[in-house]
Amino acid sequence: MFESLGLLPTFPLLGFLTLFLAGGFLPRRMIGLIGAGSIGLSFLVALSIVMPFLSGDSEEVRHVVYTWLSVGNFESTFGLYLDGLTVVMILVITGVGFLIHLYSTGFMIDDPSFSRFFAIMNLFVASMLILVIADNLLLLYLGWEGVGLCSYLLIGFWYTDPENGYAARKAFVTTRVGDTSMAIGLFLLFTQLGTLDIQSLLVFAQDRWDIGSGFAIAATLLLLGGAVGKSAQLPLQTWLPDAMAGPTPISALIHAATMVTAGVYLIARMHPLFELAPNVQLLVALIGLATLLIAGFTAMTQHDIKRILAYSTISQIGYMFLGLGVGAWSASIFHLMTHAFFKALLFLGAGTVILSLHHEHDIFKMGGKWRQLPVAFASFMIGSLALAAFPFTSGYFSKDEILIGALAVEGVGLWLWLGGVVGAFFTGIYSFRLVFVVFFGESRGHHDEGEVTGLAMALPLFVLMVLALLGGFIHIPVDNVFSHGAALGAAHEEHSVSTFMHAVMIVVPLLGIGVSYLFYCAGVFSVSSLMKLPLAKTLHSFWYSGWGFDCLYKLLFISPFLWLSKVNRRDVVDTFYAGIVVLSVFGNAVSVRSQSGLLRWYILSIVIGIVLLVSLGAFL
Amino acid sequence: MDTIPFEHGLLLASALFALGLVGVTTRRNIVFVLMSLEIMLNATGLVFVVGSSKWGHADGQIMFLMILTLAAAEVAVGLALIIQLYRRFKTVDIDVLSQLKG
Amino acid sequence: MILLSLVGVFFFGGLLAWLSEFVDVRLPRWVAMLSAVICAGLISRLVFMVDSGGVGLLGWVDEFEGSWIPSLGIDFFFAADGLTVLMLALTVLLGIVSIASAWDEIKERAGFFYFNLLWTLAGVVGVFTALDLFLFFFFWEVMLIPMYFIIAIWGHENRRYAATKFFIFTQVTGMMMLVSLLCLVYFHSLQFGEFSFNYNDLLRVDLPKSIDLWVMLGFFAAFATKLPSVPFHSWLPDAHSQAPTAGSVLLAGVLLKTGAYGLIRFTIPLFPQATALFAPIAMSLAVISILYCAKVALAQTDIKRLIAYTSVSHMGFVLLGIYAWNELGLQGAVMTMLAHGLSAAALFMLAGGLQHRIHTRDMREMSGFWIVAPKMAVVALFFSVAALGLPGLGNFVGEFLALLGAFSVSIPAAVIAVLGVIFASVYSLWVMQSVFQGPSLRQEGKDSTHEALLDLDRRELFFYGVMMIGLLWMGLYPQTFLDFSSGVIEDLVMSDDAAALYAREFSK
Amino acid sequence: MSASDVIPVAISGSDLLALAPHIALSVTIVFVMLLIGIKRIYAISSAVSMVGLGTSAVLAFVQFYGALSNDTSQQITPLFRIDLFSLFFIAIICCAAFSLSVFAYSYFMRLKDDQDEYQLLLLLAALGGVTLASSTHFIGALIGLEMMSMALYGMLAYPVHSHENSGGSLESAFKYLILSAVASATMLFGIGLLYTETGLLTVIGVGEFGSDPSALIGIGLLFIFAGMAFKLSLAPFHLWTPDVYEGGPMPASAFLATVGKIAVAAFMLRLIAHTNALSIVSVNFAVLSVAIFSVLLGNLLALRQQNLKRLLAYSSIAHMGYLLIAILSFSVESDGSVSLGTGLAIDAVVFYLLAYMVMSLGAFGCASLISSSERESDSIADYTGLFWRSPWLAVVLTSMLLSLAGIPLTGGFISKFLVFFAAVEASQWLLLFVLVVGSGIGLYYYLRVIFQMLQTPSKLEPLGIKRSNWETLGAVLMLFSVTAGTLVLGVYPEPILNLVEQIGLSL
Repeated sequence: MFESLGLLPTFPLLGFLTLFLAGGFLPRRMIGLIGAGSIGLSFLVALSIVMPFLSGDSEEVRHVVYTWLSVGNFESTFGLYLDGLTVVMILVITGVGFLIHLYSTGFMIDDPSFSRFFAIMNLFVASMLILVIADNLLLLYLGWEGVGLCSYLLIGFWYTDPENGYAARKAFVTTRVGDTSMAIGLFLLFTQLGTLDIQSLLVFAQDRWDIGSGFAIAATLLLLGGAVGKSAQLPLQTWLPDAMAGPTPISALIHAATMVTAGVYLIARMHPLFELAPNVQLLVALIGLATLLIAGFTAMTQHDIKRILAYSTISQIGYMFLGLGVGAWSASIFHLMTHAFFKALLFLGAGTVILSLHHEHDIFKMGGKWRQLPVAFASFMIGSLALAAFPFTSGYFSKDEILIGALAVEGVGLWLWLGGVVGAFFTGIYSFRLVFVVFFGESRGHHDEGEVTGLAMALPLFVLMVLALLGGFIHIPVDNVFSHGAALGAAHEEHSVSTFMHAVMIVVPLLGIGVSYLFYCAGVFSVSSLMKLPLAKTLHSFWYSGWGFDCLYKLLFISPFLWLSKVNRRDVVDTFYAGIVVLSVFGNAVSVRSQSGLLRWYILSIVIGIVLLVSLGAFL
Repeated sequence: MDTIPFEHGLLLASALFALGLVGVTTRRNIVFVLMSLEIMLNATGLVFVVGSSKWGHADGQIMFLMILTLAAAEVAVGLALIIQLYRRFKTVDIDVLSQLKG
Repeated sequence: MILLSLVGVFFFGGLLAWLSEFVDVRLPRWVAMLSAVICAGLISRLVFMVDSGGVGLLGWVDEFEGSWIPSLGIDFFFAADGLTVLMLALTVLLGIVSIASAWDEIKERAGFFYFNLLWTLAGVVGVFTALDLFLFFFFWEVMLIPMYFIIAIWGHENRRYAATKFFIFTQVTGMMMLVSLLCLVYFHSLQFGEFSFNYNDLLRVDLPKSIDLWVMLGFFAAFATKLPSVPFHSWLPDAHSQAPTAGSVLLAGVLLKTGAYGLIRFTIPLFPQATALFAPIAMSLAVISILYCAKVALAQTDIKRLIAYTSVSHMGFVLLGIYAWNELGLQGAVMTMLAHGLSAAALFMLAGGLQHRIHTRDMREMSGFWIVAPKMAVVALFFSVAALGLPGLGNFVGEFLALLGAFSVSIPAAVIAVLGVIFASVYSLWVMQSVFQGPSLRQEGKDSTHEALLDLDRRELFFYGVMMIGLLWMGLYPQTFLDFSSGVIEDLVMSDDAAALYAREFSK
Repeated sequence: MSASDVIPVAISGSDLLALAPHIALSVTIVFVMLLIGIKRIYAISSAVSMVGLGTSAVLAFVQFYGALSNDTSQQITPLFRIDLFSLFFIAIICCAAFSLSVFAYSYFMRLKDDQDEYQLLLLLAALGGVTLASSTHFIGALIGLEMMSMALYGMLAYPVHSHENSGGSLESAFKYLILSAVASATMLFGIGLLYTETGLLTVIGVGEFGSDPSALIGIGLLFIFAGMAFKLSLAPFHLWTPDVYEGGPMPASAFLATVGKIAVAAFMLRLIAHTNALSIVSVNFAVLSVAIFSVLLGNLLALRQQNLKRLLAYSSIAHMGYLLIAILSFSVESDGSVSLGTGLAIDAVVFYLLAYMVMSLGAFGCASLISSSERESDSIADYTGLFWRSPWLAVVLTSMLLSLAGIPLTGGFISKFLVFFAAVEASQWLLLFVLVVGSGIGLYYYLRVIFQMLQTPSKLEPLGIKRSNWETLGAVLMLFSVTAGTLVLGVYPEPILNLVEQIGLSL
C-alpha cells in the first residue's frame, strides 16, 4: 500500500508533462480536467495511503524508489518517508490543492495561457509533495527549490508587465538567499554526521552532539535561514507582499496554504535538532513573534486586498514559528493546517471579489458588496472569523494551542504569550477591517457588477468554509512524531493555564473585531481624524511600507549590488592584459624609430654594439 | 735585432681601425665612406702582419693578401653601385639612401 | 585502436568535408554529421567496454601505443578510462549539436568550416585520450588552430581581436606548460636515465622541492587559462561573443573542459606535493572566479558575453571541486563539466539563434519574446534554471557535490562559493526577464526588426530536447555518469598521498 | 706546436672526391658563364644552374650517407673539412639554392634584358655558402663569406640596371655592401687579434686557450662574434635587415634569409664547438644579452609591420635569437670545452636551422610567386583574401607562418620544442622566459598576416602579375615540396632527429 507513496507526486508530474508537451493542442476543458484531475487523483492516492496509516498503528513508513546519488561515503536516495507529520502535509497539499485547482478552472478560464498555468501548478504540487515526503534533506531540497521555481514562474505569470517580473525575481532571489544558507546547513550536517537521511541524521545528532553544542547551533541556524526565507519571516519577509502579483489562486495555494509553510514543516521535521540548540529555538520564537507583530501592524494599513491577506499570512506563519520556538510542535502544524483552510478560503474569496470587480484590488473602492457578492461575503466572513480566532472556529483552536505552548516556556514565556495575544488583537482588527470595508458601508464604486461564480468556483469555497469552521475539531496524527520531544506536552500543561488566561485569549480577538467595527463600520471613530495626528501619520506610513524593510534592503543590498554590477562592465582584469598590449605597442613604437633608414645611423649602431661588446670583454 | 713590440703594432692597427670606423660613421660622401672602409680593412691587415711577424710564419701574411683582394673587390662593386646612385640621384650623399625605413 | 580511429575519423572526415564542397556545397555538413555519428558509434563501443571491464588509474579500457619519436621517448600513446569516455561522449554529443547549430547558419565556405570544426574535435579527442605528454601537448596546441579559423572567418564584428586574443592567451600559457613538461621529462631522464613523455613514467618522477611548485604552476597556468579561471579568463568573453554559434558551443561545451580534464589527469597526479601547497590558492582563485565573474556577468548587455562570464563562474565550481581533491569534489567537478557542457552549449545556441534571427546580441534591444517565440522561451527557461543550479538538473548535482567536497576541506571557501549560486539566480533570471519577458516590442509597434523572429523549428527542438533530456538524466539519475568516473577518481584520490597532505595543509 | 703543422697541405685524389659538391658547383659556374657568353637563353642558363645545384646537392647527399655508414670525416688541407656536419649543410644549402633558383626563374621572367646573370650570381653565392659551411680555417671562411657577400650585392642590386623604379634595390644593395664590409672588417679584426695571441688561423686548434685565456682572446672573440652577429642579423647589429630585405628583389632577399644565414651559422657552430669561447664569461654574457635583445627587439619591431618582407626580416631577427638560445644551452664541461655528445642543444641548433630554412623558403617562395621583378607584392594588404583567391597558396603561406610561430604540425614547432628542451636541460630559466615572451608577441604578427588572408576583400583583384602556368609550374612544385617538408618535419621528425644527432656528434 505504502509503495503508492511514489504515486503521489507522479500524477501531478504526469499532468505537468502532458500539459507542457501537449498543452497547446488541447481544448480548455481538457486542460482543466487534466490540471485539476491529476491533483484529484493524487488526493485519492493520499487518502488511500492515509486511511490504512491512521487505522494502523501509525508507524513510520519508508520506501526507497532508487539511489539518486552515491559518491564515496555520500549517499542520497530518492527515498520517501511517511509519518504523521507527512500525512498532515500531504492531505493539506493535495486536498486544499485540489480545491484550488478546481477553483482555478473557473477563475483562469479566460486567460490565454491557461495550459501554462495548470502545467506549472501541477509541477508545483509535485515539487511540494516531494518536499514533504522526502526521507533525506537533499531530496527535500529538490522539492524546496522546485516549489521556489514554480512560485517564481507563477508570480511572473503575467510576464508582460515588468513589475510582475520584478516581483517574481524578488521572491526567487530572496528565498534563494535562505536556500543558500540551508544548503550550507546541509554541507555542515553531512560533513559532521556523515548522512543526509533525516531520520538517521536526527539520531546521530542526538547521539553525538550535546545540548547547546556549537555544531547544533550552527546547523540549526543555517536551516533556520532557509526556513525564514521560504516562510517569509524576518528578515526575509519582504518578498511575499510583492508576490501577490501572481493570479489569486496562486496566492491561495502557494503563498498562503502550502509553500510558505514549508519553513514550518522543515523546522518541525528537524525538531530534535532544534531541541539540541535551545537558544536557536528561542530565536525561532522571537522571530515568529516579531514577524507576527510587524506584519500585523502592516496589515492594518494596507489598501490592496491581496496585500492585506499577504501580511496576514506572514503574521500567521509568525504564529507557527512562535509555536515551533516554544516547542509546541503539534500546535504549529495544527495551525499550519487550519491556516491553510481559512487562508485559502480568504484568498479564493478575494479572487472572486477581484474577478467580479474587474481586477479591482483597492478595498476602499469597494464597500457594501455583501449583497452583490454573497458567496464571497460568506467566504470572507467565515475565513475572517477563523483568522481572528473567533471561538470554536478552526483558527481558535490552533492559535490557542500555540499561545498555551508559549506560556509553558520558562522565563520569557509570559512575554511571548503576551506578544501573541497582542498579535491576536491586531488580527481581529485587520481581518474585520477587510470585511467591513469591502462588504459593509456604502458602495464606493463598481455598483453594477454581479458575482462571477460557477460550480467550479463555488464548490471549493463551500468546502473550505466548512473546513475553516470545523477544522479545529480534526485531530492531527502527529503525536508519535513529536512524542519524544513532548516533555512539555500540551495535555499536561493545559491544566496549569488559568481560566483567566483562557478568557483573555477568547476576548482579545473579539475586542479587535469590536475596535474594527467602531472604526470601519459604525463610524464611531474615524481613521481620517486619527491621521491628523502627526505621530499617527508617521506611524501609518511607516507601517504601510512594511516597516521600511524594502527601503532598508534597497539601501543595504540592492543599491550597492546594482552599483557593483554597473561599475565594472568592462572587466578590470582585462585592463592588465590591455596594459601588456599597450606596453608592446609602445615598445614597438620606440624600437621602430631606430629603423630610420639612415645608413650612417646603422653604422653607428654597429659601432655602439661593438663598443658595448668589447667593453664587456674588457670589464668582465 | 730589436723589433717593434707587437703591442705597438696592435695599437696602431686599433687606432687605424677606429679611425676607419669613425670615418664610415661620419662621412656623408659615399666615396669617403668607401675610403674609410679601406682604412678599416687595411688596419685588420696590419694586425695579421703583426701577428705573422710575432709568430714567424706566413699564415697572417697570406691572410693579408686575401684582405687586400677583398678590399679591392668591395671597392669595385661599391664603385659600380656609386655610378648607379649618381645616375639616379645626381649626388653621392649617402643620406639619400633612406627611402627604406620603418 | 578505437581511440586512434576516433581521431582518424574526425581528421579524415574534416579533409573529406572540405573536398566535398567542390562537389556540392550542401555536402560538407552531411559529411561532418556522418563523421560525428560514426564517432558516436565508436564511443558507444567504448562505453560498453567501460561497463564490462574494470577501470582504474592505470587500467585503461582501451589503449593504443605506437612509436613516434623514440629518440626523445615520445610515443603515440592513447588510452582511455571511464573519465575519458565521459569526456569523449560529451565531445561527440556537442560535436553533433554544433554541426546541427551550424546547419543553416553557415552558408559561406561551408566546406572549410566543417573541416575546421571536425579538426577541432579531432584535437579535443586527442587531448582527452593522449597519455604521452608530448602527444597531449601536440593536440592541445593543434586544436586551437582550427578554432582560430572558425572565429576569424565566421565570427562577428570584432573577430580579429577576439580570435587573436584567444590564440595568444592559450598559446603563451601553453608554452609555459611546455617548459614545465620538459622540466619533468628532464628530471625523468636524470632519475631513470632516459627521456620519456609517457604519463605512467612521469608519474614516478620525484621533483626537487625547490622547483616542484614552479613546474606545477606551468601546467596550472595552461589549464587555468583554458578552464578559465580568474585572472586568465579575459579571453573567453571576447572569443565567445565573436565566435559563430557552433564555435561558441564547442568552446563552452568542450574546449573549456579540456582545462579541467588536464588538471584532474595531469597537474594533480603529477605534482601531489606542490598541489597540496597550492590548493588554498587554487581554491581562492576558484571562489574569486565564481563571484567575480558572476558579478561581471550582471553588468553585461551583450547576451553572449553574459553567458560567457557565467561560464567562467560555473567553471569556478569545477576548479573548486578539483582542488578539494576528494571523491565528492572530483565527482562534482566531473558532473559540473558534463552538465555545464550541455547547459552552456544550449544557452550559446539560443543566443546564437537569437542573433541569427534578429541580428543583435544586445539585450537592451530585446524584450517580450515569449509571446513571439514561446517554445524558445521555454527552452531558454529550462537552461537558465539549469544554469542557476536547480535541483533535478545536472548542474545542481555537480555543483552540490563540488561544494560538499570543498566544504570538507575548507569551510570558508565553500561558504563563500555558495554565494555564487545566489548570483547565478540573479543573472539567469535577469536574462529571462529582459529577453523573453516584459512587453513585446512588436505589440507596442516600436520595432519592426523583430518581426522576423521565428520560433524554434523541429530540428532545433530536437537537439534542445536531447540536451534537456541529458540534463534531466544527469540531475535525476546521475549515478549513470558517476559510475563511469568513480573508479578512476577513487584511484586518483587513493594513489596520492595528496589527501593526507591536504589535511595537513589545511589544518595549519 | 700548431695544428697546421700536422695536417698535410697537399691535396690527394680522395680529397678531390670529397670536394665533389664544391667542384660541381664551380664547374657549373664556369659553364653557365660560358653559356651566357655564347648565347643568352634564360631558360637554358637557368636549367643548367638548377642542374648544377641539384647535382651538387645529390653529391652531397650521397657523400653524407656514405659518411654516415662508415663514420668518416676528411680534413682537406687545413682549410676544409668534409664531415657529416659540413656535408649536411652543403646539402641543404644546395637544396635551398636550387629552390631559390626555381623561384628566381619565374620571378625574373619578365625582366626586359639580362636575366641570366642572376643565376650565375646565385651559383656563386651558393658556392660561397658551401665553402663557408665546410671551412675549418679562417682563410677558408673569409673566402666563402666574401664570395657569398659579393654575389649577394649583385643579386640585391640586380633589377637596378633595367628598371627605373628600382631605387629600393639600389639602396638595399648599398646598405648591405657598406654594412657588410664594416662587419667583415670587424670580424677580421677579431680574427687578427686571435691570431696574434695564438698564432693559429685554424678553427680547430684556436679554441684550446686553456683555462684562463687572456683578455685579448676574449676581445678577439667578441669582435668575431660581432661580425657574425651582423651576418645573422642579431640585435644590435640587425638594423640593416628589414631595409635590405625590403629593397632587394624577392629571391635575393630569400637567399639572404636562408643560405646567407645558414652558412654563417654553420661556421659559427663549428667555431663554438671547437673553442671554449662560451666558457669565457664576457663572451657568454655577450651572447646571452644579444640573444635576449634579439628575441625581444625582433618581435617588438615586427608587431605592427605592414610589409611582409620587413615582417619576415624582423621575425628572422627573433629567430636567430632563438637559435642563440639553443647555442647558449650547449653543455659546457668543467674544463671549459663544449660537450656536444650530452644534451640536445646541438640537435636543437641543427634542426632549427633546417626548419628555419624550410619555412623561410616557403614564406619567401609564396611571396615571390605572387610578385615579379616588375611589381613586388610585399604589403600585407596585398594578401587580403588570399585564402579565397588562391587557396592552395594561402595554405602554404599559412603553414609557413604557423611554422615560424612554432605551432604544432609544422617543423617550426619541433624546432622550437627542441630549443625549449635544450634550454630546460641547461636550466636557462631567464632565456626560457624570454623565449616564452618573445614567442607570445610573435604570435600576434603572424596571426595578423593570416587573418588578413582570411578576410573577404571587397573586390577580388587579380593577384600580382598574371602568368601562365608553365612559368610558375616549377615554383609551385617547389612550394609544395617545401610545405611537405615542413609538415614532415613537424609530424614525423624522428629520422631527421636521428641524423641530426649523428651530425652533432661528428662536429
